[in-house]
Amino acid sequence: MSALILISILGVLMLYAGLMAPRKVLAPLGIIGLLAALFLLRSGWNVNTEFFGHMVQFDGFGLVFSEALILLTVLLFVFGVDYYARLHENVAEQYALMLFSLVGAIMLTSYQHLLILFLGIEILSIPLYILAGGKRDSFRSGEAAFKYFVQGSFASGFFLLGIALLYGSCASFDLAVIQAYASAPIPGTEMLFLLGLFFTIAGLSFKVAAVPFHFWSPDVYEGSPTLVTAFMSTVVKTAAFAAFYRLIQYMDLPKALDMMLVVMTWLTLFLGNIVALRQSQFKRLMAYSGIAHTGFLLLAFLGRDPLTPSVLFFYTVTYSIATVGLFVVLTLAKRAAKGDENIRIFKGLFRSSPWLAIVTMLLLLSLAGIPLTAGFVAKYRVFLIGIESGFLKTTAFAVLMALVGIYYYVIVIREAFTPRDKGPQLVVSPLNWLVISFCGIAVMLLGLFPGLLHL
Amino acid sequence: MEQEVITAIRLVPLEHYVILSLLLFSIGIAGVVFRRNTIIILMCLELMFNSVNLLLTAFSAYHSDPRAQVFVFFIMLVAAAEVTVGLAILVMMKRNVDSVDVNQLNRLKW
Amino acid sequence: MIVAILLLIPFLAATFMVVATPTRQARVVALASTLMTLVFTGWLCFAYQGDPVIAVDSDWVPAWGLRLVMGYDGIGLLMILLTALVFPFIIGAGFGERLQHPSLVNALLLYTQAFLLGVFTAQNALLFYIFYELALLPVFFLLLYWGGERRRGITVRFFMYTLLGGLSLLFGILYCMVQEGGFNGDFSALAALDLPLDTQIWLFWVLFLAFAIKLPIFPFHGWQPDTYSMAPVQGTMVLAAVMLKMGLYGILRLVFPIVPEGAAYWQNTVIILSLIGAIYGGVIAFRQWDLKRLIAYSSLSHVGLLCAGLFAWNGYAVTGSLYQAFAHAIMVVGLLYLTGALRERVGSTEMGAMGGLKARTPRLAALFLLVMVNAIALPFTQGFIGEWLMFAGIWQLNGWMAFGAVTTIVLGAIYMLYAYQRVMLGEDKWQLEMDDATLRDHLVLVPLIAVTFILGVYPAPILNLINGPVQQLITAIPMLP
Amino acid sequence: MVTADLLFSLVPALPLVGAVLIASARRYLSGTVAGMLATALMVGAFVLTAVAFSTFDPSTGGHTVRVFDWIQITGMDIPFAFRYDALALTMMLLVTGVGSLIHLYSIGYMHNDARASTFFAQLNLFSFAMLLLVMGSNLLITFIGWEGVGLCSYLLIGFWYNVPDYNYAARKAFVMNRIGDVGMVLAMVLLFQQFGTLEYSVILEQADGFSANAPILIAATLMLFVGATGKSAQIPLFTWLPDAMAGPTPVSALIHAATMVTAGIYLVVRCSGLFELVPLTQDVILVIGTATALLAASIGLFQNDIKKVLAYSTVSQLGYMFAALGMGAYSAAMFHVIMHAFFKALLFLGAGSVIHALGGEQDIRKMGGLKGSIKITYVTFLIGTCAIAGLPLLSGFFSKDLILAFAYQRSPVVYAVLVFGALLTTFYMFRLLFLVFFGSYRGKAHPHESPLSMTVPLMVLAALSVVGGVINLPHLFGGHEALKHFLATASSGISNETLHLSVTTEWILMGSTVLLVTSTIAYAYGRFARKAELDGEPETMPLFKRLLAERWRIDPLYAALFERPFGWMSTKLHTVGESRIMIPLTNGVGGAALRIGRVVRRVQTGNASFHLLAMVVGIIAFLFITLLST
Repeated sequence: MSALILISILGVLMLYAGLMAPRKVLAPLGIIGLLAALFLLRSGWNVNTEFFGHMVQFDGFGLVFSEALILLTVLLFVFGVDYYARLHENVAEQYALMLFSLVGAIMLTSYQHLLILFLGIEILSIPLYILAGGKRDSFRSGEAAFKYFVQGSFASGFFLLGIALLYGSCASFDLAVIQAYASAPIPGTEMLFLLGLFFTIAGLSFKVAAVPFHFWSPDVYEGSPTLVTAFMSTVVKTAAFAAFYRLIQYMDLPKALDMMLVVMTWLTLFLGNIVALRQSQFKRLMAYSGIAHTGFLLLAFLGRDPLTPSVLFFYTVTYSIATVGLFVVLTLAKRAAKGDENIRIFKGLFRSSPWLAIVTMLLLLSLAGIPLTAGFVAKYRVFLIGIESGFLKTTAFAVLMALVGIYYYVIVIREAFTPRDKGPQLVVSPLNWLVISFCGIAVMLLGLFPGLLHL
Repeated sequence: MEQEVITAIRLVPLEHYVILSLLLFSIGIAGVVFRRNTIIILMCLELMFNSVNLLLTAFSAYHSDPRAQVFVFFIMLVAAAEVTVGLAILVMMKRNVDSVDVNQLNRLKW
Repeated sequence: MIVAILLLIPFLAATFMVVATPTRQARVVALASTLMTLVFTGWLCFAYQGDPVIAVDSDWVPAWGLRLVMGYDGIGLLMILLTALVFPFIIGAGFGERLQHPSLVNALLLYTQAFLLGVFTAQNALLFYIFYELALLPVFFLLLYWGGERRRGITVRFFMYTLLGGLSLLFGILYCMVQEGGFNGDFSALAALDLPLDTQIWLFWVLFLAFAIKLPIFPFHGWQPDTYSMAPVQGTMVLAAVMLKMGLYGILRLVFPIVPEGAAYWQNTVIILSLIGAIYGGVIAFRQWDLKRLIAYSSLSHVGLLCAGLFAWNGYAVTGSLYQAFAHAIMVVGLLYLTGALRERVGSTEMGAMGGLKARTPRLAALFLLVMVNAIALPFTQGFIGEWLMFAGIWQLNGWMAFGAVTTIVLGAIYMLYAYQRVMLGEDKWQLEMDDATLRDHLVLVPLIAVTFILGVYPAPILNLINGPVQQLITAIPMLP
Repeated sequence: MVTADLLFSLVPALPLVGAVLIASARRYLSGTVAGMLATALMVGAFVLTAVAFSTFDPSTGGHTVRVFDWIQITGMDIPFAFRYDALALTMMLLVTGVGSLIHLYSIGYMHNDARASTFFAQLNLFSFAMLLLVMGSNLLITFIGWEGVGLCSYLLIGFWYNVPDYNYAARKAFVMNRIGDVGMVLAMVLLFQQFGTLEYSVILEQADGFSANAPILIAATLMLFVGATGKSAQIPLFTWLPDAMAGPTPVSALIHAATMVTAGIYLVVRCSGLFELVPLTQDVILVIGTATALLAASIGLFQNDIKKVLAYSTVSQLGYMFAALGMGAYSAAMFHVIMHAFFKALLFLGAGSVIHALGGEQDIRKMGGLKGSIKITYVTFLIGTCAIAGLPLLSGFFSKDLILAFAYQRSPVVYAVLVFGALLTTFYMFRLLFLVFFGSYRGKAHPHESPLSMTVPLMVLAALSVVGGVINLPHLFGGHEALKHFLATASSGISNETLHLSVTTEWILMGSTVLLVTSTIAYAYGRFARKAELDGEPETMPLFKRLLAERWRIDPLYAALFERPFGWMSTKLHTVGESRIMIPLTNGVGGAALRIGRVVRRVQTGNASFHLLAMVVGIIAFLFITLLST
């Protein structure tokens, strides 16, 4: 809890610092603050504390995810130092907004009450609307911001409707009560409950970009500044999944909704992978691959198995690490290619800077789920759960789609490793090099010793 | 006092409230989807939120439970914040393309 | 521990080369490490008592069903020996190639060797799968970076197609692990599974697909010719000599023990497909104009026979199939080496660019001939022993299948002799100045030929190695006719 | 191992050593030295065989010499072992004896060939393989030799590798043999399945357990016979032998006349126990043999290449042997094998000597009148011709008459056909003789007699052709069929073959044959000796004769039936099967995915309103799913 407060204050501090202190202190300040918050969380470990009359509960699930989120943000801040070096104004705001959004994210991981869920989502989203439009004089950035905003609030509308109906059926916003209701519905109000749950889930599916609520993500990913895209595809996605799962974790959903989830999984898997095949803009590719990964995670949802939380955690974290690393590499390559985002900018990377190429390969392989990278363990466990909880066909389809997925990652690898007399000249600042290497090594280590990230 | 309010509210059967707010919500949806003027879209979003507020209030009255009304306040708050941001983005958009037509925004696709 | 050493030798050598990137000494280092592996393997075979060895048995992440179980029995040992024996020659073949980044090439080759050894020592299905995929990666880069023209498309196609099989295998393994309960993927545990027939019928293909593509048997060979002809000689050697054997080994380890009834159910289908492939490949090989393509199709033909032999599932056929696998490895390395040597001389692998070379390179021609007699399975070569055993075994199953199998000896003679004639015989068309077989050629080819004939005249060492395990396997998994 | 066994098993080792030595040192050895070495080793082998022969006691019926375990797995024990018995010894004597002579001859014949040493290495290798073939105690060892001689024949036919036709001939020979080998292999696997072993002794023992014409045995014997037709150039697999004349003449003499081509006969005699049980197969063999004898003889009539004539006569003689086998006259067949080895080797070597004398000329139309210039060759060749024609008291006379007698006993038709064949043989052989040696010389070269190393073997073989008959002298001439009784100890088939014709009948048969033969010779003399009647090109000939001259057009027929279709299939399978179906199928899957991707991505129109609409539609759709599935 204190962590939450600290981060919020940190955000405000950041705004002030932006006014008076020089720009170079901002990122360090943020990082220190975040680490402090992390420490606070740690202190609250295993205490399983509740706040606000059982509206927030920092149980194991919440804590681990919160820590992961904070660490990811730290990683992004480190990246930000170099990323914002060229930017002259509003740097502080950018950091601050990210921090605020992080607050929302943390709330999402540990809510126990629909109000907090709602607030979390909004606190998470509203800063993002602004961040997406971070490049004020860029048309694309503006378009991204607008699309994100409109669709986001639209989805919140449905989400709210859902909450309202839920409340209507079980006269409470408390998660525990609702879950209890699910197992013993009051006769006559099931339909209300069903619809309520339906709309709530729809709202959350929007956040995790599950088909057909995914339309925002490719456009927004492509339009937003790379750092923000990275933030969305890692912190936001992770938090959203945590929230989603927290909602349905202990609830035995009505058959109908299970059905809906299955269909959604199929659609997401299919569309994400198939469309990604034809993407040549790297960020857009990452967006679709993100959708694809949503599909795999949904598969883990289907069977709400005791193992699912740890799978969820492992998957999202490893996915996020790989994504951050890739976005850093992209930024560098993009600079070298004067703003081009087509995957061909990686061509000959191996010739010009072998280490980067190798790390890129590792990260992509991890996303593809090739053995000895973290991604493989993640996927393997998802499939395992899928099969174990009896969704044979869905899992089989997921495996097939995983194959399709490998293709578009391999294409990028191929670019990086195609011989070329003169590869792109990347200027790598030490910090970036650190981030990239960290991601690469982390992905490798987690692949070799998955136990490290055992929930 | 409030007891009277509640009874007054309860004079109308719950279904009517539900149906009404769902209607409002649908109007909101329709507006958001089919109108091209961004301002109107924002307003329709508000409409959607408010329909939900109505619903919540009705429910709270019928459950005779104030928590929902608190929730309503939060919703209003958030809606306000969202609209603010929305308008800001709108201004930015107006500056970039000299229009508030949604269909102008179609460079990011496929 | 032993196994760990076995894997570590090539792995560390490779890593050293990636880090230190020696340019001139790279090949020497690689050669040295492969020779070490060979010696070590020799010692293993020598020390092998005849009963399975489990060298490593520890948990990796118990909760997630990841376990490290490694070991070997006679069959595994044969495969290990094959890998260890072939790689020095593959590295040696590189001494002629003028590739850029020699250190990387050799590093990739050594990584491949390490992972292949992993495949052949893994005693846990998941571990097997992991190595199975890993072995693919270095080859992928080898092809991608050092391949011939049109490599970009072909490499990815090859990679994806192989992975299609790989993932279906993964699915199958996971399914079995779940059925087993306790997520234990050890071969022993999976072999204990007793799945209902209807499950086995579909699960068979899920498991078999991977190996069918890897081998490849008839309808699944679409990736092969292009890949073989495009890959650098060493890459093709790895693919044809060892990678392909993974398929065979995998069938033996993962298909028959887990889905015996499924295998029995599909037995005839698979054998017929394989034989179709054997004949199909043999016929096509006749009119190939490019040596590498010819080798690709001849390999398709041989492999068809191997697979048929394996599925005949009796002592003779399976022993023969394994023995022939060994022979094929030696033979194909020899042929590919010759291809490389010829390309150095005439600058192409097209047979149109050759002809009458015997006049200029009599010794090379003689070596070619000696490698070839193994390819056409003349008696007193390894090939003959393997094929004879397979024929005998397949006959036990069905006379017509045996007939189909035996016709391949005619086809083999037809395309091989024709190829030999087009390359070596006839009048010296092109009047190219070239030197006869060099010392290096002799150093690579003579040992290969020696192995061929020694094991053809005195097969006892290998036969004794595999006879026991094969018999156990056969008796443990009786095939319903 | 007993010393005798040791010596016995050393026999094949010698030529092998020779082959390896010469092959590895071939660029340091001159042809002559290599030749001497090779010859010495062959003679050594011959001596060893002779010793083994002398110490061999037929009454024991022979035994097996196990050298080492070859293929030994559970349920299959195939040792590397030799069969030390009469049959093996006879063949070994033949191979090493005639082999040594031909080696000797080759020294002179090849002395100015650059690759002579290679030649001798391969010749030695052949002898090794041939010895394995005849010595093996089980089918698989025989098969080693069987394929080994095939390889050597391939190498030696294509010895002059820069002539494409020769390479083609070599390949043809090998492939046709391989086709036969398919039968051989199938027979082996079948026999193995039935008897659990491939040892001749065991198989023949247990075979008695089967009833006559048992399907298994029918299949086995027929497939063995298919193998035999391949090696011994019988219908339908005989076309390779004439082409095989592309090789150096000694090769034709050794491989394609004396030894390898008789492997088929050897195999059948070896397994006579089996064939005895299957009258059906015997009839097949009889028919095929007789037909081949006649067909080949008819083709031989109007050939103009001296070696081609001899080649077809070889095919036809082999036909005789198979006919004999078909009639169960195994000893007669073996007898003819040996005699034929003598005189046919002689004829080939003689022809070689002629060719050598004329500096490579092979067309008999460009020869003639050579009897003056190359006397020794002429005399020996004459003897050979008379022998093959079966003039009384020469080797061919006894063997052929024995076969004819059996034929008569079997059926007059066969007898008539075979006699007619014999007359054709006589005709074309004397045509050859007269055209080559009589009349006046029609060529341009300057004939010169060959060196001693070539003439000595001629003389020896001539001598053998004259007196060879004694080894199996029939009772009529006061002999007691020594060979038959000797072989009978090794082959059950021989022991129960019987010829029960009255003495008078035999005399009549003999007399009539002799009469016919002599008159044929006279006729030939009239046509070719006085005024050499030469054939022009086939196009100018009357239809039937042209058909004969063009060998019944069998080669073009086979080309049309098998070779071209195969090539066509190979091309089609590649251009259509692979390029149009297989590879497109493979790529198609991926391509389809990509194409779907290109379509589906259009959903993302980028228009915000549309996206919202899509979301709403999605929600409604899901609502339906949900509500329907409650």
